[in-house]
Amino acid sequence: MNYLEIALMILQFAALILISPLITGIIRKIKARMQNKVGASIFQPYRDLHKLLKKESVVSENASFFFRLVPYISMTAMILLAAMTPFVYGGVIAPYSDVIAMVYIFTMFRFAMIVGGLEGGSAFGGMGSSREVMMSVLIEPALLISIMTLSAMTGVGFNITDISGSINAAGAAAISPALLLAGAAFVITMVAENTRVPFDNPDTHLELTMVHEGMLIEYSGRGLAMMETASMLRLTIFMTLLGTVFFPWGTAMTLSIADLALSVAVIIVKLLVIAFGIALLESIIAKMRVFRMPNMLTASFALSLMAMISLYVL
Amino acid sequence: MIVTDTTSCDSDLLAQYVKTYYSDGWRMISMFASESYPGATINVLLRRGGEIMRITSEVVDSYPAVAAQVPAASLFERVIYEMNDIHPDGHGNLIPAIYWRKGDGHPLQKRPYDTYNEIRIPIPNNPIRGTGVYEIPVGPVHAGVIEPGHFRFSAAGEPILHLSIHLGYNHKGIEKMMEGPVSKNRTYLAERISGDNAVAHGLACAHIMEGEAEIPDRARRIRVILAELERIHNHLDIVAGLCTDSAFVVAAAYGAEVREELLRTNRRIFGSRLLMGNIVPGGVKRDLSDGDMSELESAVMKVGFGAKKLDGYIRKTPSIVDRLETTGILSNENALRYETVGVIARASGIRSDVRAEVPYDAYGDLSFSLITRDKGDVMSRCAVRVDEIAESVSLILQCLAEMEEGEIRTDFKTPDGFSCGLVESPRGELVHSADIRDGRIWRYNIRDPSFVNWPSMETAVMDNIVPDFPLINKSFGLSYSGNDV
Amino acid sequence: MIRKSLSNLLSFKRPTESVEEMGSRPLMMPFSGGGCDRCGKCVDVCPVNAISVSDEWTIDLGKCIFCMDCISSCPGSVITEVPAPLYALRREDLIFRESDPPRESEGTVDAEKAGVIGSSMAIRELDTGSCNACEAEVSCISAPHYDIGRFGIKIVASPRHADMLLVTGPMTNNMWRAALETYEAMPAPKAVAAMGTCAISGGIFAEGDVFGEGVKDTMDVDLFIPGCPPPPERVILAILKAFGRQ
Amino acid sequence: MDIFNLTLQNEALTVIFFAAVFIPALAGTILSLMFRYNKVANLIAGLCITSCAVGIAAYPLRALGVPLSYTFPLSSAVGDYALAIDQISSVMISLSSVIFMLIVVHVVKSSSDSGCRYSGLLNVLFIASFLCMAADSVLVLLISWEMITLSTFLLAKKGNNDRARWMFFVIAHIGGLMLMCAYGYLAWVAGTQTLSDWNGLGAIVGSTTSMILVLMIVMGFGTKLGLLPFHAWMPGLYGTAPTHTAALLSTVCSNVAVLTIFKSIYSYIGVTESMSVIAFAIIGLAAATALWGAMESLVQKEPKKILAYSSVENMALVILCLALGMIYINESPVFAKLILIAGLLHTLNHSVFKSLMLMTIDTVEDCTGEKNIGRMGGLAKTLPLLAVVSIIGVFSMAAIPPTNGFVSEWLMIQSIMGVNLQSKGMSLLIPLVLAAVGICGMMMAASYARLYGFIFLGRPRSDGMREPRPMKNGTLLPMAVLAILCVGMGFFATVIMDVLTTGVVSVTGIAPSPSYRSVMSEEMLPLILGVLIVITSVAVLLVVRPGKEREVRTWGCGEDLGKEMQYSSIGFSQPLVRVFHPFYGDTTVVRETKEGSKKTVHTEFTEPFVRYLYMPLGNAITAISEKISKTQTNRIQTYFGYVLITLIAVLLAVRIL
Repeated sequence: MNYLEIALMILQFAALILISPLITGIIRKIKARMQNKVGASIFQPYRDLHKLLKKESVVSENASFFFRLVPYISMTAMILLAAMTPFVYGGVIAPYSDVIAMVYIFTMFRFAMIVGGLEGGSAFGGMGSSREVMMSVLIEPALLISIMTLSAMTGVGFNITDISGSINAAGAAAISPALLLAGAAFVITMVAENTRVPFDNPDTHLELTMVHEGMLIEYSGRGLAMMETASMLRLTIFMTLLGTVFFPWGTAMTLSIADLALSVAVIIVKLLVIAFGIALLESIIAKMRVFRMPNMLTASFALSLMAMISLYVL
Repeated sequence: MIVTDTTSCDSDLLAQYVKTYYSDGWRMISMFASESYPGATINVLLRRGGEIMRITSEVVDSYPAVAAQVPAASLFERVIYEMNDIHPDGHGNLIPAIYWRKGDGHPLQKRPYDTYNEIRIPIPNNPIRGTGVYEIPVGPVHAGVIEPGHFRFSAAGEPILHLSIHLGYNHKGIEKMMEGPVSKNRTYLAERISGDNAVAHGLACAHIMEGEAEIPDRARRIRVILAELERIHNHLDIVAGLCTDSAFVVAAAYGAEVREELLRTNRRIFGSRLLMGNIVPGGVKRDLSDGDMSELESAVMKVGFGAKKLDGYIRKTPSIVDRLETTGILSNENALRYETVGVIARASGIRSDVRAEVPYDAYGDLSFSLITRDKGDVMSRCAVRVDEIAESVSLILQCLAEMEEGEIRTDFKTPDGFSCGLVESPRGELVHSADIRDGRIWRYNIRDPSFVNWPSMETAVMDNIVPDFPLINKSFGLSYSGNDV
Repeated sequence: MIRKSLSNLLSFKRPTESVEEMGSRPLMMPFSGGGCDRCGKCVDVCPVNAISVSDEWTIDLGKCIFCMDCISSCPGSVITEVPAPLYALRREDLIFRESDPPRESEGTVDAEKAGVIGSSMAIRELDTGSCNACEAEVSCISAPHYDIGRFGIKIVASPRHADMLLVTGPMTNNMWRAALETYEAMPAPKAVAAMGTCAISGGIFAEGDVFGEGVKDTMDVDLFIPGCPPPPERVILAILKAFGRQ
Repeated sequence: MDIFNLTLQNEALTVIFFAAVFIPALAGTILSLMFRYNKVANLIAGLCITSCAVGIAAYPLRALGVPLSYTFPLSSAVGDYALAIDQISSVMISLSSVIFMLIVVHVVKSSSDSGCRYSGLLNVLFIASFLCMAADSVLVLLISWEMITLSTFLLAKKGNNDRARWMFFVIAHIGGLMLMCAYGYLAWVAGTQTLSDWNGLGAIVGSTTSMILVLMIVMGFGTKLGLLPFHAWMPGLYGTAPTHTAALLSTVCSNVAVLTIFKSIYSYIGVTESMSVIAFAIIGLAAATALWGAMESLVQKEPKKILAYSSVENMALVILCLALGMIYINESPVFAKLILIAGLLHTLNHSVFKSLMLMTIDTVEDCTGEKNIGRMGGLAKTLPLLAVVSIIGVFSMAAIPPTNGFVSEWLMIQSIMGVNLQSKGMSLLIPLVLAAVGICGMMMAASYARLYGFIFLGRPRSDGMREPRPMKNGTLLPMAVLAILCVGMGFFATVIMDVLTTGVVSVTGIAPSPSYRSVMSEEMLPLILGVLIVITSVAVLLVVRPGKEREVRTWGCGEDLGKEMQYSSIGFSQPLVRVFHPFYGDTTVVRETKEGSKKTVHTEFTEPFVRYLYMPLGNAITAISEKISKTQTNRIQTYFGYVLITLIAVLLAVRIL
């Protein structure tokens, strides 16, 4: 790698982190328009974060050191994942972007959130944590298996950049039942993991129905800013993974200007399409009952399992 | 209307009397103490169809509780105990209604008292214990834009094992403020008992003030229009609110849009979005011009279509139907046992509506059908509301079509005696009653439908899961302010 | 539902109003511009004692419930409807005399607060015993016609996330401790807006079981929004203007 | 180093080593028989620590080329009593000694479980474990295994916990019997009882017999590891026995069992191609056990029981690895190597983090006197250092990078996924195993979040938690060492993996090349990931420094939060219980009192295995044990008498076979 490549890598890594509030802004904008509203500017999330960074933190007197640590753990996890995720051209730390490690870094984020929800000692944080646990027991295995399916399908090992490259190189030949099933499982996982409708309502105002927001209820100021950023990053990373790993066609395979330009254009289109899909999904269905979620998540789990089985059977 | 049918009895026999009337099919609609220092009069208002009667009983500072014989009296006696310091012996469950109180006295007592002290009554714990059972305190500061009230759930996980509702945060002493010389502008205060039911409360107050006075026909029709407009916007708010609470955002936004159009029409024609200030004793404040009438006609028809469309969105989307059906069931037996009124009762299969049973204003001349459902779940309540919107639209159109020229106000003198005003508010049977002595309101009692409906929610949420509570609460659509007065 | 969503997405005609359109519906208040003979009829009919004629004709907009009975009661018909100001930063600014007629509101809240939370504001609505009319109006501000979200303002669940406390109601004795706790739970810099007559002065409930005269006796109020209840657009406009957004 | 090259000196060194290991421990045992003063207890424990300290030298000595094999100068009718420490054993012995030492240090410092008798038995247990890992003759192996069983049985004596103890006793002896039969038969086939001479006996006895033998050995040791359905004693015993006993059981004893299973399958019997059927059976059993352990741990009320089920799950995963290795070894030897390394590494990691967590729980119980997780909470505010140490342990258990728990799970998934099996039927196994591992992992993480959250976070739920006694001086030290080990073994996992490779190669006979690294994803990942995590956190911390902070009351919606008003541990797992309802034997009873205003709710989880299998069995056993307990005199001499009698019985049994 020469200096130019390194610069490019760092650039795309920074871009991935920086656009995540924008993506959230775009989803919110589309959703607002679907509700016949004008909606906030797509840059509003940046303003929100800027404001939160300037505010003081109000911490519960029952909260321990871990409460203060959770935002940092979350941010660290998400930045690492952003570095591993292939975006325009491979991940920044491509040689170390191990898929299993990625899943476990997600677990790290989730675990910190769940434990953090129990800080403070009110009923809401625990309620959020307990629901999150119920969901994650089914989500995480589905996520693991759907990504592992790709690893097994391509047979290039566990490096996500290699997997992405391999599917990309195979072109249309890579489209197989396994890929499509795994993709479907991943989409459900994406929606659930990012606690969006129908699993959770990201805009809810009701303390009794919250999952993700319930765990965030005690955070404020900088802590909240970091947690929000981490959530936005998580969504962007998932969308990017869907776009560059499950359906990677168009992503640059060489470092030529033309390839990169195409890749940038393609990833923008992909992200917009996925954002539109999420916004549409959130607009047309209502939030599920808490105990209907497992059915849906089990479906995702079953899909991912079928994907992997189809790999060995077909 | 003036209540002339009065029976007096000894305080020891009060419970017996009420029970006898109950077995005759009478139902308690209100009960309060009117203090005369020393001593007080307990008034029990009973209704059977269109008949209303009053039982009075002189007490000193305690009497055998009626609740022991007639459970429906339990709530009223709690309030009597707290507001007037008259102890119902053998009541058994005197949970306070107000938690902070200024002074040693009781808000409705007539004798002066020291207001310096502050009394804090702790909120009682839920009567359920066991392994892993915890309490979820919600409120008085809720997460949504709603009024203050404290809900205390007991749960061991998601299913609700017990719910206690503690209200009183909205207590502003309205009943006390209502006392004083009879004045026309009391309706302004009455409207602010529950601002979203301003017309209903205003009407009930006006009915008391008017006594048996003859109200011009045009005013009576405009009153019906106002009352039905209010019903429409309340029902729409709740149906849209159900969509919001289940994150069905597009339909919710559509519902809000339809409602907003109606509120704007209200403002253009009646000068107030929530129709405040339109009911005055003796008639109404504003007349309708021909232009107003045609605007109103097209506006309510649009709202009617809008409500239908919104209902269609809900029915055609399985995810929200799944959410609403079988949630928060209030069985017919429980609805009867708790003597619920209004939409909630009708959704549980009880045919009760003041408009039909004790027609007031122009309702006697109009035709409308009573909407009922029998499942008693959130979906039924939603359906009743949607259908009632259509009925309201038809009522308004009837009024507009047969509107005759004429006066909109009449002069009258408020008679002394015991009056009561019965109105079907959007929430249900609303009762105001007043003891008027020498041109002064000696005691004014407000019984919002929410007051009798709140306890029924405690049973409707049982065994539902905690995250479904906001939906159930929304579908009941009860007032906190009207309950706490 | 898909059709509705997509047609909404692509539609060019939205009910959402621009700031100018929202500003085009003034809230009218009674005011005597002169010629009052101090007969006191309006004082008698006023249900909230907002009018005083002892010195000169004075109206306290913070108490007025906009019933307009004073206009119809005035024998000389000197009281007329004039547009009411949008907001006030101090309680005294809502008292108008014949010599000091209502003007358009000016000035913004504390610059530091406006700087931090102006462009992105999370509102925590707090009902301290209102009659639910203000809540009914606040719940409209996110309806498509007003769409407060487009200004970067949203209503949040936890006071920890909130920047501004939008207080309604006369502050009942039962609520004031909870209100204080909510205020304490918010991270600085934070603002408080008193919305509606009750929150400003206790309004029609000033004689009842309430704590002090309005919210200002419990916590520092940055912004008073008169109205009973103030229509949604006025709440939005007042916030935008007072925080220097317009 | 040259001086060690002389054989004579090396042999002398071996003798010195063994002597240094045994003499202090034996002295401790004898002292404990003679004295009952508490002052002597510390001396006895000190002797045990000395033995452990010497035991740690096993691996360094072995690495330096000291043979470490020794035959006792006395022999029985059936053979010699021989010891031999090979490479893999030396690793196990060293690490187990470290753990053992730290546990004993904790025993001394916390003094919650100390006493002459207890310390003496610790010495016995150490000797037994050491002997078992170092055994080179069947007799030593079986006798020491029996000694482990008996000494833990005696160590578990605390208060009135006879039922759980006898359950353990019975189940362990069922296992012991299976082992005795299996090893007796093997010894008969081999014609020698020297274990190092046993090699590939499976080829002699035929595949069916060897499959039965493998099953017997796995189940035999599985009784201690908690394989279904033999897990039933674990929660009971962990819950009632002294915590340190539980710690030793789940760490050192598990290490012994795993090591012996590993050597028995891969060296003594040898894996042939036709043995995949039994491998499948074991995989199924292990996966079921792991899921069972994960699910049950979520609903336990006592922290120690949570950890007991966690041990069940972790050990099941290790067995799963060992069984998968049996399939891989013929299909793809290099992956067999990888999965065996993963399994052994997980055993080591498990003993580190599990002993850390059990010590934490002991300290918590000691400081607060509270045993029910439903009544705990808020300790992070009052015992912050304990909370810090324990969060590291919890992270490690939940396999959060960069701790050691992550590395072994990472390896496991890699070896499950990376392998390319020839037959499609076998390939179908992969997704199922992966799903089981995935679900177990997340369930256990949930369970650990519950464990940590409800002990350390939130508000105290009982008086004991509100004002805990301060920690005893020095109790933190062993925990801190273990916490550092948790992180260190995560960062430098590669080093340990290399060490384990040598052992795996020598035991299984898989060719040393290609190296396991050739099939691994980036082998330096644990280290690099750890470094990256540290760098990123520091960077985030520098960019977003903690700002102004103000402490207020927890948001309670404007009302005071009473002590009942926080989430309960039962509530936490209730949604999952509801989702996986058929697997839990929970019963919720709502009782209403006569007035109808007061209600009580009782939720109870009874393990279906316990209810339907062991309760009927147990009732019968209790009846017997009550008779037996009459013969107990509570004097240690009597117990040693029993040990002697049992040993003789064992010898006789071996002789007869």
